[in-house]
Amino acid sequence: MALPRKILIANRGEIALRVIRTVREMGLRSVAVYSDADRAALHVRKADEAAHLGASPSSESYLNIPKILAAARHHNADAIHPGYGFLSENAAFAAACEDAGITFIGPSSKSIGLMGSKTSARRVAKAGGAPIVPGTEEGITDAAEAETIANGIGYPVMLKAVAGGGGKGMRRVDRAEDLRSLFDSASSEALRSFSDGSIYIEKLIENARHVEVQIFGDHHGNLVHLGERECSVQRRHQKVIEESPSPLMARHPGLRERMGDAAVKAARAAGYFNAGTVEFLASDSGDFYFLEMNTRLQVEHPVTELVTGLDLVRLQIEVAGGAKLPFAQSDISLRGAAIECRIYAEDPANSFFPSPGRITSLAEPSGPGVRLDSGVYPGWTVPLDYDPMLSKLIVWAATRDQAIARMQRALAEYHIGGIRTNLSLFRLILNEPSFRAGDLHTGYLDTLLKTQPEFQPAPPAHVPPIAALALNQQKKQEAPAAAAVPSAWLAAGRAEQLR
Amino acid sequence: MALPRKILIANRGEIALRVIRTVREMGLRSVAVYSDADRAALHVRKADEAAHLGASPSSESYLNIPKILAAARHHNADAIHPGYGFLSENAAFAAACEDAGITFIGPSSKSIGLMGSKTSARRVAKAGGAPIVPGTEEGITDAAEAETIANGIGYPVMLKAVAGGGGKGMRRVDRAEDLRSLFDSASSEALRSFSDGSIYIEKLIENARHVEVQIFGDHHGNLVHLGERECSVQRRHQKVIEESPSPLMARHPGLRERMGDAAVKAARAAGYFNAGTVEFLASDSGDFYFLEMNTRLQVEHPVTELVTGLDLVRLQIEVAGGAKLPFAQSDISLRGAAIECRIYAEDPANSFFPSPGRITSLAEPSGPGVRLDSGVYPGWTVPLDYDPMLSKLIVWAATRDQAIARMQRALAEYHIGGIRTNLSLFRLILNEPSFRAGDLHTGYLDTLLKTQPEFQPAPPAHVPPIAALALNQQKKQEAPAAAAVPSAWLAAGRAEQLR
Amino acid sequence: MSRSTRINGSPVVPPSDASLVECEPGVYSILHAGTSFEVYVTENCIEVDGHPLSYEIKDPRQWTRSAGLAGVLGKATITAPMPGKVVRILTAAGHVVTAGQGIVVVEAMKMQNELKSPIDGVVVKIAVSENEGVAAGAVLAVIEVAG
Amino acid sequence: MSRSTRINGSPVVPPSDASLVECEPGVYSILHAGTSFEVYVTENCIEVDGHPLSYEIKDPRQWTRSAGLAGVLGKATITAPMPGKVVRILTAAGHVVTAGQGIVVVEAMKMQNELKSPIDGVVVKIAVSENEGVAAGAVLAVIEVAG
Repeated sequence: MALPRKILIANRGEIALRVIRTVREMGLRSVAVYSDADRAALHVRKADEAAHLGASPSSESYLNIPKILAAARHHNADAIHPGYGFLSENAAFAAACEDAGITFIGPSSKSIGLMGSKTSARRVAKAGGAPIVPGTEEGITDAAEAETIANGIGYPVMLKAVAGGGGKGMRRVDRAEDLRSLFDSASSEALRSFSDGSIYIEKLIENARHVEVQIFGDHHGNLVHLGERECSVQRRHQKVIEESPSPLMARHPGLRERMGDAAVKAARAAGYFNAGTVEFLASDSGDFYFLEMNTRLQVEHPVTELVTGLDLVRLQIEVAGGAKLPFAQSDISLRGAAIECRIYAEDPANSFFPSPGRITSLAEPSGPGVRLDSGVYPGWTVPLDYDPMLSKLIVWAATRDQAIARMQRALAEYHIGGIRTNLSLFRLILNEPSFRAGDLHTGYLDTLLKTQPEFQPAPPAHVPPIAALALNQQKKQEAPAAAAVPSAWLAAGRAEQLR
Repeated sequence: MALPRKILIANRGEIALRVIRTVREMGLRSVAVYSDADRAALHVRKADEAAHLGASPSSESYLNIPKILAAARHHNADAIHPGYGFLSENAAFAAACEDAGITFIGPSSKSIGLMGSKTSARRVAKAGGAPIVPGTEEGITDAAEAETIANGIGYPVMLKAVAGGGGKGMRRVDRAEDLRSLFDSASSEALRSFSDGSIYIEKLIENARHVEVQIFGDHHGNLVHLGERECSVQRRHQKVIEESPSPLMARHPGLRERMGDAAVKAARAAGYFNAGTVEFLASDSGDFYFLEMNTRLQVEHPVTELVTGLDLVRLQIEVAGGAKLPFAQSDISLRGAAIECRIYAEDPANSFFPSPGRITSLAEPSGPGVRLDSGVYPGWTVPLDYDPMLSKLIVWAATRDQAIARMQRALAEYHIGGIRTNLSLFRLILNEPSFRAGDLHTGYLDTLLKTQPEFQPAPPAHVPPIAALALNQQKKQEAPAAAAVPSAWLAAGRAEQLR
Repeated sequence: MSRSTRINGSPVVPPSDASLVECEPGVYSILHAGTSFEVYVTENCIEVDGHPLSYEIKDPRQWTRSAGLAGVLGKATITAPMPGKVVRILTAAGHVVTAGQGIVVVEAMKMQNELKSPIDGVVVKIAVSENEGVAAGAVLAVIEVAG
Repeated sequence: MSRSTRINGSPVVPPSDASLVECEPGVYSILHAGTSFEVYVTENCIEVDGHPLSYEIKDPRQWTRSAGLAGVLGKATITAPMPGKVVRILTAAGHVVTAGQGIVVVEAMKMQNELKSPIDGVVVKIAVSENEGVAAGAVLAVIEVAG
């Protein structure tokens, strides 16, 4: 086991570029992979080497294990970083890398297998001593059996697909009489999405926060936690804003240590090494329950990097190369506050419908305390084949209040033209007194959006005339271009006469 | 005394924008000022309000005290931030603000007056107990008197303009027989530049480092230091790269505290409040001598911000509003390492000649640990009227080695087209084993440039064909545009026939 | 001038005493009454200091619009904004719907997206069926103003 | 093809088996033999992964050059790259100079800048005097190849 020399990044978009950056800083070589849709993608431009995988559908490219391994062999890559999503939590892929003698930068295939299924993860975590939400230990496919169990747990309950992710196959059930129909719809959605219709049932913790703990282990048995992230601001069970530290910690001295300890125990029970995240539901009173484990680098890892001062990707690569963790638990300290906004190509004014297409203009925020992990550039056409995330805007400041103000400043500097984005959503949330007070729960955003469905505030009265001025100027300039095409003038003249 | 509500920034370029950003984050309003050349400058675009000062020459705009005060009154600004350069160390300007009832965000005019002259500053610092370089306490204009003094101090000596700055009126004298002619040339240069030909003489500390201490004081008598910056990489006495911490500190435990203490004493002797910098010469053996004090925010303040986690501009504004320092000396700790490169529009291949003009293309670095404080945008024409600094690229990482690697990565991502820049200079320096080892002194870069005057390394052999490929494609695309102008074709055809 | 500029649906007269400069293509710095504005003009939107605004220009020589004008002719056609798969149909031909009511759910880019009626009216036609793949621009449903 | 491309002064033949795509105007992603290159083409320079290269194209239809070709005709004219003030003249008419030798020092943008001879030769003319203000493009000196 030794530090890899050349690392293939089996991913795309911002996370591929983020990994490439650290690979370069470590003096190692990077290999990007790409589908037809991504030939001109930023991660391909910025990598040292690049390998074409195939057609645009993920099954032909980023999810295609044989093609990715072939690319790694062709480029003599001795390690693969899976990023997040795609194959990152696929035990078979990790095993295939192991078999091919290629270092998989992540946990063992065995750990992924143990923690990949939610029911198995619950068993492992429980055995490790982590508190878990009352619920089933096995997946269920029979609605009648589900009804019996739910009655035993007590309502409200959550139904969740065993193989699930991204909010698919999830249902909240408030009353016994709704259980059967909701169970059936969850199960069929799970079957459609994951080829596995089995569902588990959990007690629903009302107004719960999503608080997760970053853990890190090496191959020598050392396991630490790197503090928590609060990810309670979610839309349809998808994280939208993440931050570290969680505002909950200031209210409950010692809670971070207790949660960190529980997370480390759960990870240890799975024989875990490399980066991982243990997700908890936490109540305002400071109780917490194991939710699931993500056996990979998390989208929101930058907030942990900013408060701990660590480069988690560097640490992943070093640990995968056999290095011991260069610190003990007592060496870890958190400084200040970090917040991340996930910038998506989607239209908040139209039910958050995805808005792929060409980015015609782009102005990116920078300056003090601003980190932008982006995967796009002006002129790039956001493909419709993948997740519509464009970038992650992350800020750090000495306090949470200052971090919020900094994020608002950075958002004001961010302009993305040509496609719709959710930038305005963040302007809404960051202005909310309840968000600013840190009073969060996983239903927070859905509730907010219900009360403010038309959340684009009307501009001040002096703004539209300014817009009109710029618009007139723009059209004046476009006119001479039209003049170069005489037939267009003739057509316009005719149209005018017809009026 | 209260927190200002609206702040006029009496400056331009990156520092104006940097101040505007913090002003916005504090929920206050910003007023930019601009000259004719700067109507479309980034700081004007990004401010809440903007006031035209006058014609492009600094004397008509950024150095014109009545115009700036008139703009502040017209916009109802209750405070002025001077940035660095221009009027930032002008005691008369600070006094004029005080008289006009406008908060000057900086020290008192009295402190500026005391520390603005190098000889006066030496006296104050010496009285405060700071070690000073053996030399004259008064400016001298007579070469014969200078010769007597220099012989007493012992060679080599440095001649420095009393009113000086930016390397003007400075001469190194190695031998007694050179003193008179070098004194005369330094004195006449000083007279030309500062309308004051007086010169002071100091013992030259061989291979000295430039190490400076950031200090901060409030109006209630609290004064702390915020660690040091090493600024030894200079070209013609102008800083080029700055970093914090100084590599010297790891070699001399306790040195930071001793230097910090000396800096605070010097500042206290001047009745100092707000941000200031005490510059020292330091030897590898850990001796140090007071050099001068800068009574303003320093260009290189971001490296201190990154290692301390403080926003110095926010602190300046708060303290100017009467707030007490929100921390004591013991609360200050440094984390990791930060490095700054000053990106200039100048041509390293042509004696660093300034290269103003239009920026035709721009790609800026971002991602983990990268901060860019820039004052330019694609399409901006760098005016020839002011200092040619474009931006400051600053990185932070857990260790100095990692920060160097990160800076190299960020520099590789930085493209500025249309004008010449000194980006290649940083690629040279950061690759140097002696820089990487932290073996620095103020003559370091001038020596390096002497040994490597043609420092642009030849590209690898496989690179030129790639360049040719892109070039041919570019010209292919430009051809159709040319086709639209028949006379150009005819002219080309004729030229061909003439061959 | 017969040109009329509508911003966010209302006619607007630009100030005559402002300073305007185009900094980058489509990016303007405007100073008016001492205030500084940064304006981005794109094909479908104007952004003034982060406020997104829709616009229309009526001009003898040009007709540009950015706001969807569905419904003005008494009829709205709901089309797929991108390729995807119809996963659910929430109404049927002949049903009365209100503006904002969901009509069809399309899955695209790994997300389910509800397409809504822009007008109050009657569903004239549902042009697709569940589980059908649809191309960008494909007509999904047609709604007509009632009466 | 009679077009010849010179990169850093030498003729170069581009690879025929590379994949090229223009990502932004003047910005290319090129993949060749598995390696990824990012190339910026500007009016006066090509940058390949941070390596700046000068270029010339000779073409029946076009003539583009970026590298200063001063001297090819046996003569070099040193001009002021920007407005400034002549602060020092380092040689005189009739003197023999070598390529790289300083000829005139001009102060501009708060800095003193030494303008050098691009060729070995003889100073034919010094067109300015000390303390003289000069406009951009003003001729400062002329050098001729000796012999």
